Amino acid sequence: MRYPHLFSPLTLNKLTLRNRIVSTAHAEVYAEPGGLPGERYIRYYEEKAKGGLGLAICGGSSPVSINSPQSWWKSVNLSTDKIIEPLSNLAEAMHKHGAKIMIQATHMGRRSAYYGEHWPHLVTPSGVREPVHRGNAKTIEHEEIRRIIKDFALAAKRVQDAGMDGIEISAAHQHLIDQFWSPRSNFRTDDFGGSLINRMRFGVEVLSAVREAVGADFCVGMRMCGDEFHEDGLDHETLKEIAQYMSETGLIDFISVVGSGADTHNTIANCMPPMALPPEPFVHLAAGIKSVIKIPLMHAQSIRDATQAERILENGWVDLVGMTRSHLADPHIVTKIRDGREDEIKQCVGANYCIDRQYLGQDVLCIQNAATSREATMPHIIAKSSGPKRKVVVIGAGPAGLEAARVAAERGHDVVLFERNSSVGGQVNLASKVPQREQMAGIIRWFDMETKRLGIDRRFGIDADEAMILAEKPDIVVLATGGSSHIHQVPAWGVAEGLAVSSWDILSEMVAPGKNVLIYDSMSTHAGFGTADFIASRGNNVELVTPDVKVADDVGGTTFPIFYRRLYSLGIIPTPNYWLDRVYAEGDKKIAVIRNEYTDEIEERAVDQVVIENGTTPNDTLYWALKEQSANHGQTDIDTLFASQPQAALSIPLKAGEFLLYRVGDCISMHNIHGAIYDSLRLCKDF
Amino acid sequence: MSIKKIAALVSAGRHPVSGEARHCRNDSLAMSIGLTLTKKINAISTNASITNQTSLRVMHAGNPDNAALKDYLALGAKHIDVIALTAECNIIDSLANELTNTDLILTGSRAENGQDSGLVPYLLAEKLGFSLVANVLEVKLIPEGLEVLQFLPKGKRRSIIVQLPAVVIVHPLAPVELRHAYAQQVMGKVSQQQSLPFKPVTDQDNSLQWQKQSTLRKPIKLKARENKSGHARMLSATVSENKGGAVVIDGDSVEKAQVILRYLREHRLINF
Amino acid sequence: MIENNPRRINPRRAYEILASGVKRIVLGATTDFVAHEVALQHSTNKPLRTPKQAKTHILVVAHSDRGTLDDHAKQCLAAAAILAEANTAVVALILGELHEELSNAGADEVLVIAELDYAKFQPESELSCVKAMVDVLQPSHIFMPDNLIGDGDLGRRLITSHPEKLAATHVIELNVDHIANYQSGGSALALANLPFIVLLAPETADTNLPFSASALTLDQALAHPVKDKVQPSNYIGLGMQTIAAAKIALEEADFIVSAGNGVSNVQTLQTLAAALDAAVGASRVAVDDGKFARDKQIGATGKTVSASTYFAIGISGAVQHLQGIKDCRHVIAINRDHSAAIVKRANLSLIGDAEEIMQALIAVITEAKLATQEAA
Amino acid sequence: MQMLNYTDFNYSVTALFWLASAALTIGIWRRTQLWRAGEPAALLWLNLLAIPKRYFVDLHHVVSREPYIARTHVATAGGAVATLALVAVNYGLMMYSAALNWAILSATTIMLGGVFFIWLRRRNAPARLSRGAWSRLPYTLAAFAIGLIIISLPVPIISGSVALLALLLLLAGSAELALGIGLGGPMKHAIAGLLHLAFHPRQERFSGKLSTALIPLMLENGQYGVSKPSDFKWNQLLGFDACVQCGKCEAACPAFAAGQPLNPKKLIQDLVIGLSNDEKSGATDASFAGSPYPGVAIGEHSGSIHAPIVPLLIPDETLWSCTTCRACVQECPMLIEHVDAIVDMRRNLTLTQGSAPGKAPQTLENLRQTATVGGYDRNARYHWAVDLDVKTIQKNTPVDILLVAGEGAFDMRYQRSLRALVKLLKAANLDFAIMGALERDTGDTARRLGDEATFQMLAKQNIETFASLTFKRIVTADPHVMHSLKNEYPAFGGHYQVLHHTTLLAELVNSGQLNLVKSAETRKLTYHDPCYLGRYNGETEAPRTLLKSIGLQINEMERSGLRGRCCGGGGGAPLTDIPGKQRIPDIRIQDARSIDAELVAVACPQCTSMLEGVVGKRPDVLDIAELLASALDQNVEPAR
Repeated sequence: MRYPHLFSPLTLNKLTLRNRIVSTAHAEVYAEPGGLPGERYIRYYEEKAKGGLGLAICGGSSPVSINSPQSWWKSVNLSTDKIIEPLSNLAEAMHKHGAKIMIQATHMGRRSAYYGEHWPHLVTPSGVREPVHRGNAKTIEHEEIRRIIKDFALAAKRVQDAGMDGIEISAAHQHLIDQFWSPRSNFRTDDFGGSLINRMRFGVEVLSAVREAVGADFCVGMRMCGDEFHEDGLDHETLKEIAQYMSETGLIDFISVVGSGADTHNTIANCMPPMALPPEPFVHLAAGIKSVIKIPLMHAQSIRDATQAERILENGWVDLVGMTRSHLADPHIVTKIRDGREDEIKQCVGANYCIDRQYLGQDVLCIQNAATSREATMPHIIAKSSGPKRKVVVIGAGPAGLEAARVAAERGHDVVLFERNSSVGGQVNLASKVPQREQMAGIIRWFDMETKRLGIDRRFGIDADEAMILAEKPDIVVLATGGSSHIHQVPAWGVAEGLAVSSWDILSEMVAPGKNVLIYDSMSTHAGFGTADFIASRGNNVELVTPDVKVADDVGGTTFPIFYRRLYSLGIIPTPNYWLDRVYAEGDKKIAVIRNEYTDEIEERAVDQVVIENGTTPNDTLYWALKEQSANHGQTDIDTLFASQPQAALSIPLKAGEFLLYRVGDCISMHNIHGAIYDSLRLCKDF
Repeated sequence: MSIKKIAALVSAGRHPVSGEARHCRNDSLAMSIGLTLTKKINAISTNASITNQTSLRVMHAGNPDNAALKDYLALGAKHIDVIALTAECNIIDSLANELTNTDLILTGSRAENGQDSGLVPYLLAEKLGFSLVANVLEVKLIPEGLEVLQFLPKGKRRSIIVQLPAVVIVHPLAPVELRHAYAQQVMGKVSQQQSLPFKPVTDQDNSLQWQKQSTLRKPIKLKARENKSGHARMLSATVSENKGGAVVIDGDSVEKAQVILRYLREHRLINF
Repeated sequence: MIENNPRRINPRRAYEILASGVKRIVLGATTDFVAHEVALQHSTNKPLRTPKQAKTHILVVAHSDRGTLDDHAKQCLAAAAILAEANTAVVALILGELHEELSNAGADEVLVIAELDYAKFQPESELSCVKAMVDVLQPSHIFMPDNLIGDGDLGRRLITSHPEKLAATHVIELNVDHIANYQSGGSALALANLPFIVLLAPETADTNLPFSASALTLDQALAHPVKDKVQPSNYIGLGMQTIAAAKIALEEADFIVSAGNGVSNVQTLQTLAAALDAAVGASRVAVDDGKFARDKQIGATGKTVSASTYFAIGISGAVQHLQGIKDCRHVIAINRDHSAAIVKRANLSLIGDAEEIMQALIAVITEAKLATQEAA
Repeated sequence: MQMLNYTDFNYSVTALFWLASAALTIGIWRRTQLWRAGEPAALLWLNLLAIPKRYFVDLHHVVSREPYIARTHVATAGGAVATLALVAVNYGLMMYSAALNWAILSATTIMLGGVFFIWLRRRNAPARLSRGAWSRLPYTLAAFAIGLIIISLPVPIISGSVALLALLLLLAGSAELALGIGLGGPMKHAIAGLLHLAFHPRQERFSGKLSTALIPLMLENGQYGVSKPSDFKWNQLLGFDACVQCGKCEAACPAFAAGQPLNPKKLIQDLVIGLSNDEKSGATDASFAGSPYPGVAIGEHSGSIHAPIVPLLIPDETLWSCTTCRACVQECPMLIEHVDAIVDMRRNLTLTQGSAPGKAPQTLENLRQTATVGGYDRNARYHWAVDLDVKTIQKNTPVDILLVAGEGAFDMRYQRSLRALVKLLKAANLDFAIMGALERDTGDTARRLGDEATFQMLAKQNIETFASLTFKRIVTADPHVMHSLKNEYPAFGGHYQVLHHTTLLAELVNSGQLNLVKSAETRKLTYHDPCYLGRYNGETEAPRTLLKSIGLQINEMERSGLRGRCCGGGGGAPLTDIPGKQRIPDIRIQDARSIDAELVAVACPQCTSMLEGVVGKRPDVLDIAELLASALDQNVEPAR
C-alpha cells in the first residue's frame, strides 16, 4: 500500500473524511457582490473535489457580522440568510464527488479597513490599531460582544442549514477571538482581559453559542496560531495552554494550527510560507499543540508533496495535512498521488503569486496554472480534439511556448517545439538563479517532464528561422519567442558603450558582479531585487535605485518582506524615487547620474558597475517575417479569445501550404509567467 | 569443544497490525540457529550414540495453550517445554532452575509481549554465571568455545570468541531462513514442566511500576526551555541557512582533492 | 534641472556604535561618514549552566565513534543537561577516544577512557569501569543511549549488576516526572517514574541547548585504571570488518556520494563512490533527469539519510534537499557556485568543476590507498 | 523358394494374433500393477461402458480443435480398431472368410492412409511433438497395415518371400501395438487413454460441467500431498500414462513460453518415469525426446515409484513456475490434470518442508496472522469506499448483494476499478453492501501455493462469517475470490451464489436496469480473459457483451476466450517469482501490441497489476467496470 497514512480515513465528530488531505481556508476573492459564492466559486472547489481531496474548508475569513467588512476582498458573507442557497449549491457539488466541505467563520475585529461597505467603526478589545491593514478600531463594548457572539451562532446555523459538513471558527491571524487572547491587543481590565482565562472568555462563549446553535453532532473546528513571534504576543507555550483548554471544553472537534502571527508585514509573510522558507517550517508548532490535545489536528504551510505529507503524518505530528496552494497549482493532486502519477503533478513552488494578488484585493490566481478558478472556461484536463489532427510548430520553450506545446499535444496534435537554448525554461531559468528563489525552476521542471511524456518533438539549440518553420509544413505556428532585456531604451544609460550591463547579464553569469554596484530597477518586480540580492550575497556593496515609491514595490505583500529581510541583512541600500538619467566613465569608476522624481535634483554615484533592469522588449523578427504569409495575418481575434471561444480561423479549411500564425507571451508585450501561460492555454485549448 | 545441551528460549509474539498471537520472529531466528547448530554437531560426531547426541531444548515461560507455540512447532521445534508462570514466581529463577546444566542458551533480542525490555537474557546470564553476547548473526562451534559474528550498525560486523556456557542473543538480521511447515506443527508436542516451588518475589519495589495506555501516540521530545525573543523564534523556524564551514576557492583540482583527503583523514572518515 | 552642480553621495549614513553594541545615527551631525563592512554576525555566546558547587550528579555513559559522539549520545547528554537541577552536574563518561568539545553538548565534566573503544569487545572492563565510576560519583541517574555500538549492551549489563536499582530500556520519552516506552510488541505506551538507569532510544531530546557547560576534564584515576583490574576475560574479540556500501540501504549508509545536476558524468561519480566505498544518492533534479533511479533521491521528498559523511557533488542545496541530510555529520560540497546554499550547510566546500575535482580526487585516493598498502 | 501353403499362412496369422493378444494382456496387467502402486481411489467399473461416449464426445471435442490431426487420428485409430476387430474375428476365430478379408483390406487401407499423413506431418513436426519412440510410430504402424494388406489381398499371389515379408511386417506392427503397451511404448496411450476416460479423477468433466476446484486434503488424516509417485491416486498415475506427448500443453504453457523451468509435457513424462520404475532401475529422463524444462539439462534427473520426486526427479523451481492457469489442461487431448498434479506436489513441499520460495513464505505468514495477503489491517480493506456512501453489511440486516472486494482492495490502482463498480451498482439501484472488516482473504493464494492448512483455516472462518450474514448473492470483481467461494467452498459446507461483476453487470444491462450510453473511448481495444474467469468458470461472454453494449469493438488477441493466455499472476507465481528469460505479462502485452491494441480491457485485479507492471510503452489497461462507469448515462439520476 502506498501512502498508507495519507489515504487512511479520519472521522471528525460524525464526519468521515476519505483521506487526510485538506484544502484549508483561504481568501479566494471570488465571491459575487453581496459576498455570495457564484459559479466560479463553486466550480473552483468542485474541481478539488473531483481531484480527490478529503476536505475543503472554503471562505477564509468569512465574517459573521456586518461590522466586519468583506467586500473589498470579495469574501463570503455569513451575516445574511442569503448565503444559505449558494452554500447549499456548493455543498451539493462537493458531495457529488465524495469530498467534504466546511467554511471558515470569523469576525475580523480590527483586522480590516473601515472604508468600504457600511463604513463601520471596527471593534477590538482595547482599541489598538492594526498596522498591516491600517485598521483603526474602537474598544469593543459588552453589548457588541453579545451581538457578535449571537452573530457567530446565527452564521453557524446558516452553514448547517445549507448542508455544509462543518464550520471552522477562526482564532488565527489575529482575528477578533485571538485579538482577545493576545496581550498585544488586549489590555482590558474587565472579565474579558487580564488573566488568560479572562482573555479566552470571548472565544469560549463564541464556541458555546455555536455549539448550542448546531447541536452536538455537527463538526466544529477552530483555527489558531502556534506562535505569534512577537515579544508582546502569544508564544508557543501559552498557545499550547489555550489549545488544551479549548479542546477540553469539548466544544470543538478539531484544531487547525498556523505558524506565525500576521499583524505586521514581516510576520504575515510567514503565514503562506514563500519559497525562501524551508519546507513545513512551522510543523513543530503544530506538533507541539498536538501533544497537549486529544482531538485531531490539522496543519498547512508548505506541505507540497505526497512523500513529505506522508512523512509528517507518519511521524504523528499532525492528523490532517493542508495542501492548499498545492491544490491551486493542481486541483487533481490527490488523484495523481493515488494513481501513482506523482510525476504528473504540477507542484506548488511557493511563488505566492496567489496570495500576493489576494493582498491587493485581486482574485487569487496560480502563477503556473491558468485553469485554476477559471474552470468554467479553462480545462484542467485537456480533452483530445475531435477535429483534424494538425501539425503545430511552437517556437520558444519558455513558459508560453511550453504551455502551447503541451496543450496542443494533449489535444492530439503533432507538435514540434523549437528552442534556441540547449534546454527549456526561457526567462524562468534566470529567475531561478536568484538566491532563495531556486524553486522557480520547479515551474519549468513540470513542463519539461510533461512535454517529454507527451512525446513532443523538442529541438534544442536551434534558432528556428522562417525556412525551417515552413519546412515543417505547419498547420499552425505559435510564436513564443519571448523578449530580450530592454536596456537600450535610453541611450544615455551607456549600454552600447559598455557603461552599464543588464540584470540578464548578471543572472546568466555572463558578466561577473562588481564590488560596488548600483542597480537601476525601473520595474520593481522580482528581477530587480533578485539581481541586487544575487550581487550582494556574493559579498558586494549594492544600492538599488528605482523611480517607484519603494524598492520591489510590485512583488506583493508576502514577497517584499522576504526581500526586505535580505535587503537589510545584506546591507543593500534602497533608494526609491530616483530616475537614472545617464552613466559616464571617470577613471575606473562609472558615474551614475540619478534624478529625484519629486525635486528633480540630480545626484551622482561613483560605482564599479551599473546594472539595469528595465523589463523586456519583444523578440518579434520571426513574426514580421511570417505575418504576411499566414492565412490569418498573424491576428488573434480577441473577441473570441477573451470569450474563451475557439478562434474562427480554426474552422476554415487551410489550403495546401497555408498556415495560421499566433503569438503568445512576452513576444507580444511583456507579461508575467501567469500571463504567458494563460495566453497559450486560452488559445491552444481549441486547436 | 564438546557441547551437550543447547536451549532456545521462545516467547509469545503478536502481530503488530492484527494483534494475532504468533511466534516472535527474533526468537524463531534463535531457535533456528539452535536447530542448525545441533544438527551440525550431531552430524560431525558420527560415533555418538543416540542417547549421547546433543539436543536442543526449546523452552517457553508462559501459557502452554498460547497459539503462538504452534508457530514454533511448525518452524521445527519437535518439543516445547513450557514453564507455567504464576503471579508469585520469578521468570528468571524459574528459567535458571531449568537451565543450570545447559551449555548454550539462544534467544531473540526483544520480545513482543510484556515489557519487551530485552533484559531477560542478561538477568539469566547473571543468575547462571554464563557469558553473554548480544546482536549475534551467526554462531560456530570451535575448539576454544563459540565463535560468533556480531552485528554493528553502518555495515560493520565483528567476530568474537565466547567462553561456554553462554547466553547468545540473536540479532533480527541473522541470515536464517524460517520454514513454516504445517506437518511439523501437527507432529510437535508442547508439554508443561512440573512447576517447582519458588519463593515468592519479595522485593516488589525492585521493578518499575508501569502504567500502560492502549492509545498509542508519538513520543514528545525533551526540549530545553528557551527564552528566545519572538523574532529569534521566527528566525529559527524560517531561516535554514547555516554559517558554513571552510570554503576552498583557489588552487587547482589536485590541490582541492588533497584538501578533501586531508579532511577525511583528520576526521577518521576513511582508513587509508 | 540642477545638473551643473550635482552632489556625489555615498548613500550610507554616518553612525557610531554605542557601548551596548547598538548602532546610532545622529541627525544633523556633520561628521564624515564612517566606512564600514556589513557586520552580519554577532557573537552568540550562550550562558554557562555548569553549577559551581555540584551537590548531585547525572552520569551519562556513551561510546565514541572515531573520536566523536554521535547524535544519539549527544541526545543523552542533552537530556541530562535539561533535566539537571541547578546544583546537579552532568558527568560524561566517554568510552573510546574523544576529539571534540562537549561544552555545547551540555557536559559539565568529562572523563574519557580511550582504551575502551567500541571497536574492541571488552564488556567486563567496561562494566567494571562504569561501576567504579558509579561508586565514586553516586549519581542520581545514569543515562545511556540504547544503541548497537555497545551502549545498549553495556547498559543492560549495568542494570543486571545493580539489581537493587530501578531501570528502564528503550525509553522513547522522558522528562522530570516520567519516562515512557512502547511495550507488548508496540501495542501499548507505558509510563513510569524516572528510574536510576535510563537507556534512551534515539530522538528523545533536542540537542540544541540554550546554554553551554564547562566540560571540565576529570581525573582519569576516578574510573580506576581499568586494565589491571580485569580478570581473565570470557571473550576474545577478533576485530571488525565492513560490508560493502553498495550492499546496505541508503538510509543506513555511513558514507554517501550524492549527485546533483552539476554532475555531467555519472560514471565518474560511480567510480569515486566505489573508491570511497560509499553509497550513491542523488538530488531530485538529477533523478528527474533520469540519471538515477527514484529510490536514490535524497531530500524532504525522498529519503532522509544520516551518513557520517555526505559528499554533495554539483548539488545546489535546495531547502528540500538540506532537510534530507540534516542528520549527516560531515557534509563536503563540490560546487561551481560559492554562494550556493549547500556551501552554507557544508563543513567543507570546494569551488570548481565537479568532473575535474572528482577525477583528481579519484587519483589522489588511488595513490593514498597504494601508499597505505605499501606501508602495511 | 517353396510356395507357402495358404492355410498354413492363415494359421500363422492366427497364431501371431493370439500371441500378440497374450502379450497385450500380460502388458496391460503389468501396467495395471504399476498404477496400483498409487493411493486408492474409487474404482467405478461401470464407467467402462461410458468410454465410447467419452471418447467420441469429450475427447474428440479437444482433438477436433486441430482438424488435420483429428482426421488423421480418426483414420489411423479407427482403421486400426476396425482392422483389429476384423482380424480378431477372421483370424482369431479362424473364419478365414474372403469377405472379411475384403473388410480388413479396406480398414487397413484407411489406417494406412492415416499413417501416411502422420508420416507426412512428422517430416516437418512442430517443436512441441516428442521425437524418439514416437518418430518410429508411422513406420511400425505402416508395417502393420502393409503386412495386413498383403495378407488380405484377394489374389493368392503370395510367394514365399512375400508371405514371409508380410508376416515380418505384421510381427513388427503387432510388437508396437501389443508389446509396446506393456513396455511403455507410444501405443500404451491407447489402453491407458481409454481407461483414463473411464476412471478419470474428475468425473464431472464428462457431464458437461466445469471441474476446476482443487480436491481438499484430509489434513486430519495426515494427508500432506504428494512426495513420491506412489502418493498419487492410482487413477492419477493412469492419467499420466495416457499422455501422447503431443506437446499441446507445452505450447500453451505461459511459464514455458517465458523460459521458466516448466514444461507440462515433460512434467507428466517425468512422473511416468517415476511410476514405471523401481529403485533398482535407476531410470533417468535421458530417453525423453521432447523439449526440456527451459534451462534444465536432460539426463540429470531420475526417479522411481517410492523415491521423493523433488528434487531428484523434478526440480522444485519447475513446480513453483506454474501459474495454475489450466491452459495445459484445457489443451490436453487426453484430459490429463497437470495442475492437480503440480498442486499435489506443492502441497507436500509447503506442508512438510515449508519450502515455497521467494515471497511466498511471508505471504503465507501474512495470511495466517492477518487474513490478508499483504499483511494489512483488515479494517483498512474498504477505505476506498468511505466517500461512496456504501453500506457495510450488518449482522441482522439482509441485503441482496454482498460485495466481496478481495485483496485488490488494498491496491490503490485496483481501487479505481472497485470505485467504478460501486458507481455502477448504485446507478442500477441495487441493494448491496460491502463486507468491511469482517472480510478475510478467501485463501486462494495459500491453496495454490500448497498451503492447504491455511486455506482450510480461512475457508472455515469465512464460512462461519457468511453464515452469520443474510444476503442473496455474492458479487466480486476478483475471479480468484469467485473461484474459491463458488467452486471450492462447497467442499467445506459453504454454498453460495457467486457472480463475477461482469456477469452481474451484463445481467443488469440486458434487463435494462443499468442505463449506459455509447462510450467516448476511441482507442483500439482488446479484451484479456482472466484464466480464473474464463477457463476456471467458463465466463467469456459477459465481458464481451458489456463492451459491445457501450459500442466498443473488441479486437481479439491471438489467444482468447477459454484458450486465453495467462497474465502470469495466478497460482502465487508472482510471489515465488521463478526467473525465466522474460516475464509472462510481457508476452501477453506483446499479444496486444501485435494487433495494435491501445487499450486492454481486463476483469481481474491480478491481470490489472501484472499487465500494468509491464515496463516501456504499452497499451493502457482498464477494468471493464471502469470503461462502463465512464459510459454511465449521466441524465438518468440514480435513485438514492
